[in-house]
Formats: sequence, structure tokens, C-alpha cells
Amino acid sequence: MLEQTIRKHQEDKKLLLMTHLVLGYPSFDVNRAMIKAMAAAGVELIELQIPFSEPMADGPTIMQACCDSLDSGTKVSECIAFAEEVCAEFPQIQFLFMTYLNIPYVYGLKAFVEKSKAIGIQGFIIPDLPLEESEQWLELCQEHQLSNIFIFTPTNSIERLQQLASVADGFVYCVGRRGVTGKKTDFDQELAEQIALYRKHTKLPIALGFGVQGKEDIEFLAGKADIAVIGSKLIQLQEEVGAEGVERFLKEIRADL
Amino acid sequence: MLEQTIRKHQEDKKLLLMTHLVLGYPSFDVNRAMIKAMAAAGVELIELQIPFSEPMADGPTIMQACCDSLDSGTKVSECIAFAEEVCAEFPQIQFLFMTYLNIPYVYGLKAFVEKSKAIGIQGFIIPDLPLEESEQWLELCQEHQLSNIFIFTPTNSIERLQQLASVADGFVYCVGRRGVTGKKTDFDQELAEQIALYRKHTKLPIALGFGVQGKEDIEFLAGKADIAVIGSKLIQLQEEVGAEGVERFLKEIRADL
Amino acid sequence: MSHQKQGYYGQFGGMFIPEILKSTFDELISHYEEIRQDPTFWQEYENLMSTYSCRPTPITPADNLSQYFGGAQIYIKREDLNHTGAHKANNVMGQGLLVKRMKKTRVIAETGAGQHGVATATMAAKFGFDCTIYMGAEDVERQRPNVFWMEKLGAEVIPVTDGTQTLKDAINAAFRDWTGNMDTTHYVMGTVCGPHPFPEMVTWLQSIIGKEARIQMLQAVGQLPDKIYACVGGGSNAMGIFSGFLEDESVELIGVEAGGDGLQTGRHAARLASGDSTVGICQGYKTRFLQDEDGQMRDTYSVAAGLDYVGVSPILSHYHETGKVRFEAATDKEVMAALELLIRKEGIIPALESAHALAQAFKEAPTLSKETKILINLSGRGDKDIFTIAQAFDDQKWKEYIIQKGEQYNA
Amino acid sequence: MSHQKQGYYGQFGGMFIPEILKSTFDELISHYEEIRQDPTFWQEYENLMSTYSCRPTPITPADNLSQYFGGAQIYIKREDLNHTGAHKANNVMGQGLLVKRMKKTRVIAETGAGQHGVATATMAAKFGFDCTIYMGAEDVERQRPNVFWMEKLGAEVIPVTDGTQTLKDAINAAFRDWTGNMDTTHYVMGTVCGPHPFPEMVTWLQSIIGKEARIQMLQAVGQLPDKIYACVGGGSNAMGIFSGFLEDESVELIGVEAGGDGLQTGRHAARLASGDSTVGICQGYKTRFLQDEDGQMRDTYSVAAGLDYVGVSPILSHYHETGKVRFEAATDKEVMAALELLIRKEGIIPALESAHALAQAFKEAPTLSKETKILINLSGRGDKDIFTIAQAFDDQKWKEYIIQKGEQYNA
Ligand SMILES: Cc1ncc(COP(=O)(O)O)c(C=O)c1O
Ligand SMILES: Cc1ncc(COP(=O)(O)O)c(C=O)c1O
Repeated sequence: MLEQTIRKHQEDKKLLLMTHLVLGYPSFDVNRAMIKAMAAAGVELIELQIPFSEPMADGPTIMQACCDSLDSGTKVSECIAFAEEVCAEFPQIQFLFMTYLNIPYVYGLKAFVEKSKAIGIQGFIIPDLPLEESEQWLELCQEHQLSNIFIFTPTNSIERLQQLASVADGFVYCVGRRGVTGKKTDFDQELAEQIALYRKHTKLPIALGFGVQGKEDIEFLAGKADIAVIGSKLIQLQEEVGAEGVERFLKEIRADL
Repeated sequence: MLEQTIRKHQEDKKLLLMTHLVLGYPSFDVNRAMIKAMAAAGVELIELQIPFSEPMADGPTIMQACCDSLDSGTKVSECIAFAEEVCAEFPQIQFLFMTYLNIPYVYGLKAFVEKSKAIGIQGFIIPDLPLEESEQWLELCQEHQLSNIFIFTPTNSIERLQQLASVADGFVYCVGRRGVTGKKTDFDQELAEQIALYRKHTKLPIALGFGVQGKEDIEFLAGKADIAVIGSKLIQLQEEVGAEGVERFLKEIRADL
Repeated sequence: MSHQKQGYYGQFGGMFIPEILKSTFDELISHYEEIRQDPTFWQEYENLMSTYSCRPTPITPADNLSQYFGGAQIYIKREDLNHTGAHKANNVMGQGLLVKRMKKTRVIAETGAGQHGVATATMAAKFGFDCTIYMGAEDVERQRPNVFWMEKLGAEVIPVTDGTQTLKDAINAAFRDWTGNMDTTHYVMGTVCGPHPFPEMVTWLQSIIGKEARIQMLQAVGQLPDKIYACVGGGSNAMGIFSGFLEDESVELIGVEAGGDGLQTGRHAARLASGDSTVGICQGYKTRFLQDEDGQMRDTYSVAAGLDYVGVSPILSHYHETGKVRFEAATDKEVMAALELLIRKEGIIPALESAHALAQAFKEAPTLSKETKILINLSGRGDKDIFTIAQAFDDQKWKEYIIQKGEQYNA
Repeated sequence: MSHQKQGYYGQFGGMFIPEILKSTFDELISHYEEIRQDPTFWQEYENLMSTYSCRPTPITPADNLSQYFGGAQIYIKREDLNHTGAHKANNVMGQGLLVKRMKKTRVIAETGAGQHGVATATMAAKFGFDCTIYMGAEDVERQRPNVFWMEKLGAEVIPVTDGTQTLKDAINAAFRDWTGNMDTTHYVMGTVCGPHPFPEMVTWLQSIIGKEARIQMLQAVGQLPDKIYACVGGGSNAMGIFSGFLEDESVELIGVEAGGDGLQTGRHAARLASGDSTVGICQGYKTRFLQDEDGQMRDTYSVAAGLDYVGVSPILSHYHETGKVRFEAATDKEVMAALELLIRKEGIIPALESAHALAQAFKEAPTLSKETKILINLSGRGDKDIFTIAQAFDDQKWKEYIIQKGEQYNA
């Protein structure tokens, strides 16, 4: 389902955008304003990150946002309620839950998948759930026609890419470089080759994440990847210039695509 | 020689007095005044302590006096010059050098004995020179007819007392109790027995030291010992009431003897 | 999530790692399996520990304490005598040998109290590796002496300002570093937690304690201990000594967690001895965590920084479930009393962590017969903890000393 | 004063004690002679040191340093791994066994840096003796951490306010105590100084170091060391290791004294390596002292409190005279550099005292052939010296930490 939606969008766009936000940071109200801004800019996919106290795979910006959100009292139930609200309000956008495994695990894997399906979520990005530990989770996702997004990384062997590709669904989230989110990636020839390699091993749309900073990066990705992921950058922008600033930034990027 | 002088004094006195002072403490001038006071009170023997930086066998009062004297720059040569002066000025008093072995050792044992003889010193009290280490020193003393004063202590065995008695000369310095100088000794039946024991092992006059505080102690000693040693007490008195106070104290003690 | 899978102990364990670390773990596991097969590795390890540290560490008969309690005969395994002052040395030196075989040139580690950080920095100095230590900013402030030594040992100490600024945040930070530098870098996990193969590998390296202890008890005492007490932070010293006795049905194993202000107060770090933990998946592995109903990790508390952690070894969670190990908790108060008693009666200054094992043993010793032999694993020495211990005793002269030193430095 | 007399080494040594202590020394000597004859004593001693401390302490091949200097192969005898962190443990535990045989119930000791005080307090706790430690008032202030531990160990620490308020004054104070309490009390002299039998007895107890080292070198290296370096305060760790090699003509013995600010400045504690000492008699024995022309003891100076003493073992003075041991001095600056280098290259934190031996060895190692094996006695660990070491390095973060702690305590 998710893949088809993406393919449809691709018919008239060179590069889709997937943005990200940390639920409850700095508040659900700002989250709302941000999603509105993203929608206004025509963003196709949004990762809703349910904050976890130990965001091992996140960089400083997202990590801090998670931490602040929890400090202000954010509950998983509120995150789900919020997701339900925005899924309903912005049906044109594909929403995914991004979180760490413990959140669905403690919620109950089955209950979490069912709930997500019920409120209109399209899939999941769970950075600490590797293939080897995901048997039950994948069954649940399949059962409910939700996509668990697998991640391709530069450290994967060809064999591993093949293995991941064989279970991937919706799209693959491709990492441009080693390290955590939010650091600058060099958008260069090497990255282009890396994407080409990923492309060789999957027929699914390719989202490229980790480090997209602005227009130039996006232009570089157009024609190479299918989806550009913009994460930490938007949190910084929101902090500096607010939701309208984010909207302006996204629209500018969007303009050429 | 020293013994004879003591015996002579005993003809008309129940108990002789041996007083003590630390050379250069608080100053040679005060030393002078003190000796004058002691002479006026009819003291028979005076220990002139040449301060040593490590007064291992002395109690807090004398120790501190030695330390202060050295801090104010007292030199061994000054101590000797001072001794020469008072030996000449008070020929009726028997002066002894009290010090630790390192002082004569570094001066040169032979030179020190010769010099002491030359200036009129009668003998030596050296608390860290035990019999076993004193061969050469005793030879020098004998040669110059000076008395090295041996010490009887309550921890000595009968055998040891006999051994010490066999080399003792002048008088024996008897210790009433364990410990260092300046602490209170209980002047009681036990002490009387201790003195009696000492007496059994030597024909020499017996000086009793360590802890004589005042008139009562002196009265107790009269008829038991031959010489009462007053040390730390006089330093304290001098600090509190000066040389005249010391004179008054000594005269009062003397009155009944 | 079947139970037969590699790295699982009953329902606990696993390897919940970001995909970017997959190949690093593949490599690590393959090297680990190689050294486990290769008898020269263990030889090299034992040799290193006997020439560089002082293994075998002795077992001290604590006769004064035995007499004092009038119950069980008490024996103490002296991990405090290790180079750098704790059992942590075993693990790091073993991993150091492994890093050499992996031809990596840099090590990173998390540290709470600083003990594992100092041990890792020491190992890095000895092996000539670059070294970065992640330490919660709050811990950096609290444990300046250890930071000083780590820096002198050539390590870079990075204060972690995220989250609660303590151990778990340092672990997150170390993982983040690793995901960017896995080609040159090995993450020296300090305890028997984290993703496979760490729980198994660190247990294996620490099993040197139990191996020795079993032989020593048989030789010196002529029998196995009836009970063995060890404190449990992550669980490495406990697993280390327990390892030697897992087959001995007659030996009761007791793990002692941090009871903090008391289990009923909620201010503690007892994952297994309290009813307060639930199963979760975090920092790469599945175990019982002190977490809230949403799965967010809770604040924990103990006077002993090394026990103050939200998770616990998956192996111990398994043993908890099967009843193989009994878990107890000792409160800060009990711990300070036990520490004082050991110092006074045996002249041994225990680490605050280790004093938890003592506290529990001291509770039980008087009730046991004189024929009963109990063995306490003294995981580390306490003289490095002077700031914490003097403060815990509210020692006035110590405070005056520090105030005065401070004024002197300020002048 | 003939040379054949008991307790003399050439012209040095002797027993210059107040008469009141004569019977105490008679008793001590007779017990000492008994234990020397009695092979069960040494067995008991070795057994105690192997179960309570971690003897035999290892010899660590310092390969990184050897490579760094490109000269001699460097080996390090690890007395720092002893319980309480220094070779001082050997002496005190041995004397503890003796005290038990003498049926005394109280021990007293002097201490400078606090190392011997902590060791004695530890021994007293272990043996159940009452314990009083004399410590210069200035040292009490400087070494508060050690005072804290001594007190926790149950010892009474008495600040000595006489004289220079340092080690020698503490020795005087201990002697004074002894002259009043000899019936119950044994004075645990901390080094190979003082009246007979202390130099001989403490040497004998410390000879456990050299006995082990000789066997270990032969076993592990296959040959005796060509040179052995040890720092010299009173001389106990030096005599301890040298003892094992006195018959070996091929082994050069090097004692390293505290050079302080440099021999030419007068601010040092080099009794034998400088031309500044003369023969004297003090604190019960005859040796070379740093004294003035009147025989008054001079102020000495070293960054290492344990080397900062006016006298030196009469046995070493004798070996100095006969040329059996070569004496050198290392300045504070050289010592700090050596300390830093050992930490960095081998991951071992030496005591400031021990770093003197390192400093001299490091001066010579580069000039020696690769076939030359040198052995350094690492008498103690330095982590207890953190206040001194951090201050000597002028570590800003350390100072800020202390200032902040002080303000916190002041609040
Ligand atoms: C001395 C000591 N004991 C115990 C622990 C707890 O760790 P573990 O449970 O892994 O032995 C620590 C951790 O820092 C420690 O330093
Ligand atoms: C670690 C250490 N080394 C050496 C010394 C010097 O003493 P000695 O020369 O008796 O070994 C001391 C004295 O405190 C010490 O603590």
C-alpha cells in the first residue's frame, strides 16, 4: 500500500519529501503547526517520532528534543491520540511512527500494530529492531498491511542488502554515511555510487536520510533517490524561525522538484 | 669528685636539689637570671641542657623549649661559652651537661669531654647513650675525671641495675615511672619501694627525677632519695612568674630541708 | 524471538542493534568465537592478568568477622587487589587482547563511577590504543579524581550532557560514537549487558574469578562454599564468580542489588529484588528494566554509582526467573554499616558497590551454622571512592580539609 | 663502638635507646631472634601475605617503555599491588605476627605521607590491636585522605605539633609514647632505620620482595637483572628487593634518593647521593644525617613525603661506604616526568616515592644495550596521592573541582 502511494506521487514529482518531528516537542501545538506547514509545502511522508528515553541511534538534536518532550510529560497515549488526529486531518500525507522498540514492546506489539492501523498510520521505522529480532513484528505488520521500513547502510555487505531487500516493504530507508542522525553528510560522487548500489538491490523506492541540510543536497538527490528525508534540520529551523520558517524552507526546496 | 661533693652537702641537708634548664630558652639572659635564682635558693646541682633538634626522651615542655631555643638560633658554641661563664660565677654549684649524644658526637667526643672539663663541668646526662654504646665515652670521662650519670628505671631488671651500678659514677639518676620527662609521677608507697630497690643496688647518691611538682613531692622524697630533680616544672614557672617566682618556689621547698 | 537464538537466555538477551552496526557485530562475534575456541587466547589472557594485575587474586578468610557474627565462616574473594582496584580490569584486559586481534586502534567505553573508565583507559595505555570515555556530565563532576586519572592515562573524557547525565546516557553516547567509527573502534562494554555477544563474552572473561575461586576454596578450605554473595550492577562481577559454580547444585548464589533508600521508597536500583521492574528492550538487549508504564526508563538511585543502572544482565534476569540465583537488595544505610565493619574488623576498604554483597552476607551470616562457609566477592576497593564515602559518613574533618584546600586554590 | 657489635653495619647502626626501653628492646630482640630461627614464622608470614595481600606480587615486563627508550629491557616489580597499595604492608603484617607472639595488645607507629600509618592501622584492625598513629601536624593537614582511612580503621591519629611537624617529629613522639607504654605496646617502625633490631628485622621482613623477584626473574626472563633500581626513603623497599641479590656480583644495585629542587639548591633529601650529609647519631641509630655543623637536623625537602627524611638506613650507609650500592638522586621535575611516562606508556600509576626509582632508571635505560635487563621496584601506587599529584601537575580542573566541593560543603 505504502509503496503504491509513493509510486503514484512519483508520477509528477522528481523527489518526494519525508519530514520528521518529535511528538510533544516542544509541544503538541507546535507539532500541529509544523504538520500544517509541511502539508502546505506538499510533503508526502512524515515520521512521527514517539520519544523514548534512550534514543541510542539519534543525534544530538533529535535526542535533546526527545528528552525535552519526555521532561514535559509526553505520554505514549498522547502521541497515539495526536497521530490519530493528524492522520484524519491530513489524509494526503503518509504518516509513519518512528520510535525505539521498547515503546511498542511495552505497549504490546500486537496492540501497538492494531492501534496504529486503526488510526491510519502507514508504517514503522524502528532503528533498534534488526531483521534477526523482527520475526513476530513482521508477521503483525503483514497481517495488518503496515510497512516496517528497513534500513540500508554503507556498512552492509551485498549479502546483507539482499537479505534486507527480501523482507523490505513500502520503501527502504537508506543511510548515506556512518554515524547517527543530524550530522552533515558529504553529498558527493561517493554517495551517488552508494545510492546506485542500494538501488541495485531493491526495487522499492529509496529514501535517503541522515544529514539533508538544504536545497543543494536536495538537488543532488533528485534523480538519484526517490525520497529525501529531512529530520534534525527542521527541528533546528523550528527552534530558530518557527513553523512558518519551516514552511518557507520546505516550499523553497519543493519549488524545483 | 662529684660524689664527694654531694656527700659533703648531705652532711647538713636532708635532700639536695638538682634543677634543670634549657640553654638559650627563652634566652641566655633569662638562663642567667634563673641560675642566679637557683643559686640564691641554694640549689646544689644544675643540669644545663644543650638543645638538640630531636629530643626523643623529653616531654612536651622541655621539648618545646629546646625547639624554641634552636629556632632562636642557639649554637652549641654559645651553650659552652655560657656554661663556662656560670661555672666560673657559681663555683658552689655542680653543673652538668644534659644533652643527646649527637651533640658531643658531632662536636667530637674527645674534644667535647676536654672542653667540658676545661670550663668546669662536673659530668654528663645523655639519655640516648646506653651502657652498650658508651665504651669510648666512659674512657674519656674517666680520663678527665668527669661523671657520666647512668639512669636507673623501673623497667630495669636486677641484673641490669647491677650492671649499671658497676659503671655508675657521681650519682645515679633514678626514674620514678615509665614515660618521658615532665609528667606527674604518683609519689606513693610503690615509689618508695622502687627507690629502696635502687638503693639496694648502688652506694652512690640517688637522684630522683621525672615529675617533681612541688613541696609535697619533695617532702615525700626526703629521707628516701638524696637528690630531687626539678625540671619541667621550673620551665613552666619561669614562663608564668619569671625567675623571681622560681626563686620563691625553690626557697620555699628548700626551707624544710 | 525464539529461545534457541544466539545470545538468548530464556526470554532475555538478544541483539537489538541499529543496522549500521550489523557488520561490526558480525565481526565481533566471529572474533569472539575464534578466541573462545583458541586455547592460546585464554593462556595469553591468564598470563597478562598474572603479570600485569595480580591474578590469581587471593581468598582471605575473614576470621574476625566470622567470630564477630558467630555464625557462618566467611571468606572473601579479593578482586579489590586487581590492578586499578576492581574486577573491571579482567574484562578490559581481555577485550584489549581481542581488540589487538581485530586490529582496531581505538577503544571507547561508557563509565558511571569511573571505575570502568579508568580500567579501559589503563588498558588503552598498555596496548597503545586511542581511547575515548563517555561519562555523564554529572558523574564527571562527582568523580573528578577518576577523570583526572583517565586524562593522565591519555584518554579523552567526554561529558555526556543528555538525559539524566549518568551511566545509561553514557552508554547511548558510546553507541552513537561507535555507529560513526566502527571501522577503527571497539566499544569496550563494561559489564554483562548490552547486545550479544557482550553478556556472554564479558561473563566469559570475568569467569576467571569463579574458576580461581572454586580451586582456591577446594584447596584452602577443602570444600565448596555453601553460599556466594556478589553485588549486581550490570552483573559482571556476579556472573564472574557465579560462573565457577553453576554446576554445583549445593552452592547457593545470591546477587545483591542497590536498595538505595529502601525498596518501598522507590528510590533504589533493584531490578530483580524489587517488584518494580518489567521486561523491556533497551540499549541493545532484552531484560528487566526499571521503567514506567510507557517503557520510559526511570531514574534510579544508589549511593554506589556502579550499581545505579536501569537494566541488568539478561543472564541474571534469566537466573532470576529460573530461581538459579536469589536476589536481594541492601539499602544505603546497611551498606555504609557493612563497609565500616569490614574496614574495622578486617582492615579492608571495600568499594561502595562491593559493600552491598557484604551487607547481605552480614545479614545472613549470624543465622547460619558454624559449619556453613560463605564466600563474598569483593569486587573492588573503596579508597578511590573517598569523596563519596567521606561525604556519606558526613565526616567533618574531611569537609574542613576540602574547604581549606578550595580556599587555598582560590587564592 | 666496635664493628662486631650486634646491630652494626660497618660503623653504622647500633642501639642508642633510653635506658627505660632497655628491657623492651631485650624482649623484642629475643622474640625477633626466635622468629628468625623458627621456620613456621616465615611460613605463617608468607601465608598471611598470600591470602591477605596478593603476594607474590608480579613482575611486569614494561615492553612499551623498553621500546620507547630503545635500550635496556625494563621489568617492574609490582609492590603497588599489595593490599593498602605499597610494600609497607609487608613490614607491618610481619610485625603484626610478632606482636601477637609477644602478646602485646597495642601498636603505635609514625607516619609521614600516611602510607605506613594506613598500613599499620590496617594491620591493627586485622589483628585486633589498639592503634595510635603519630603524624606531623603539617602532614595531617596535607594527607587528610590517609587520616580519614586510619580513623575509619579504628586508629587514633595524633597530630604532632613539635619541631618541623613532619616525619622525624612523629618518630620522636612515637618513642615518647613507647617509653610510657612499653608493657602493652609495640612500636611498629616503618622502615629499616632506628635502633637495632629494626633495620635488620624490617629488612628481613621486606626481603620477601627480593626473594620473590630473584625467582621470578630466573623463571620468566631466564636470567638475573643486570641492574636494580629502588627509591630510598628510610630504605625498606630498597633493602627488601636488594636482599634477594646481595650475593650476585653481576647485579648492580642503585638506590635513588629525593633530589627535590636539585642537589645544588640544598632543597632535597639526598643523604647519600649528595655530599651534604655527615655521620651522626639520632633517633636511636648511627648513620649519615642531613644535619648542620652542630649536629642539629636540617629541614629536608621532596615532593614525595615518604622520602623526605633526615636519616637513612644504617645498612645503606654502610653499602654506600663500601660501594655495594650506587646512590643517585632524582629531582621533583624528573620524578613528575617519569610518573607521567609510566602512566601513559604502561597504564600504571606509581607513588611519587616509587617514581624516583623510575626517573633514574629512565635516565640510564636509553644508554644501555638491548641485552641489558633492568628491574625497577615499584614500591607503591599513586592513586592515593591524588591531592599531591594533581597539585604538582597544577591541574586546573582538579582545582576547580576542589573549590566547588569546598563551596558546597561551606554552604
Ligand atoms: C567495584 C565495582 N563493583 C561492582 C560494580 C558493578 O558492576 P557489575 O555488576 O558489572 O560487576 C562496579 C561498577 O562500576 C564496580 O566498580
Ligand atoms: C610508596 C613508598 N615508597 C617508598 C617509601 C620510602 O620508604 P622506604 O625507603 O622505607 O621504602 C615510602 C614511605 O612512605 C612509600 O610510601
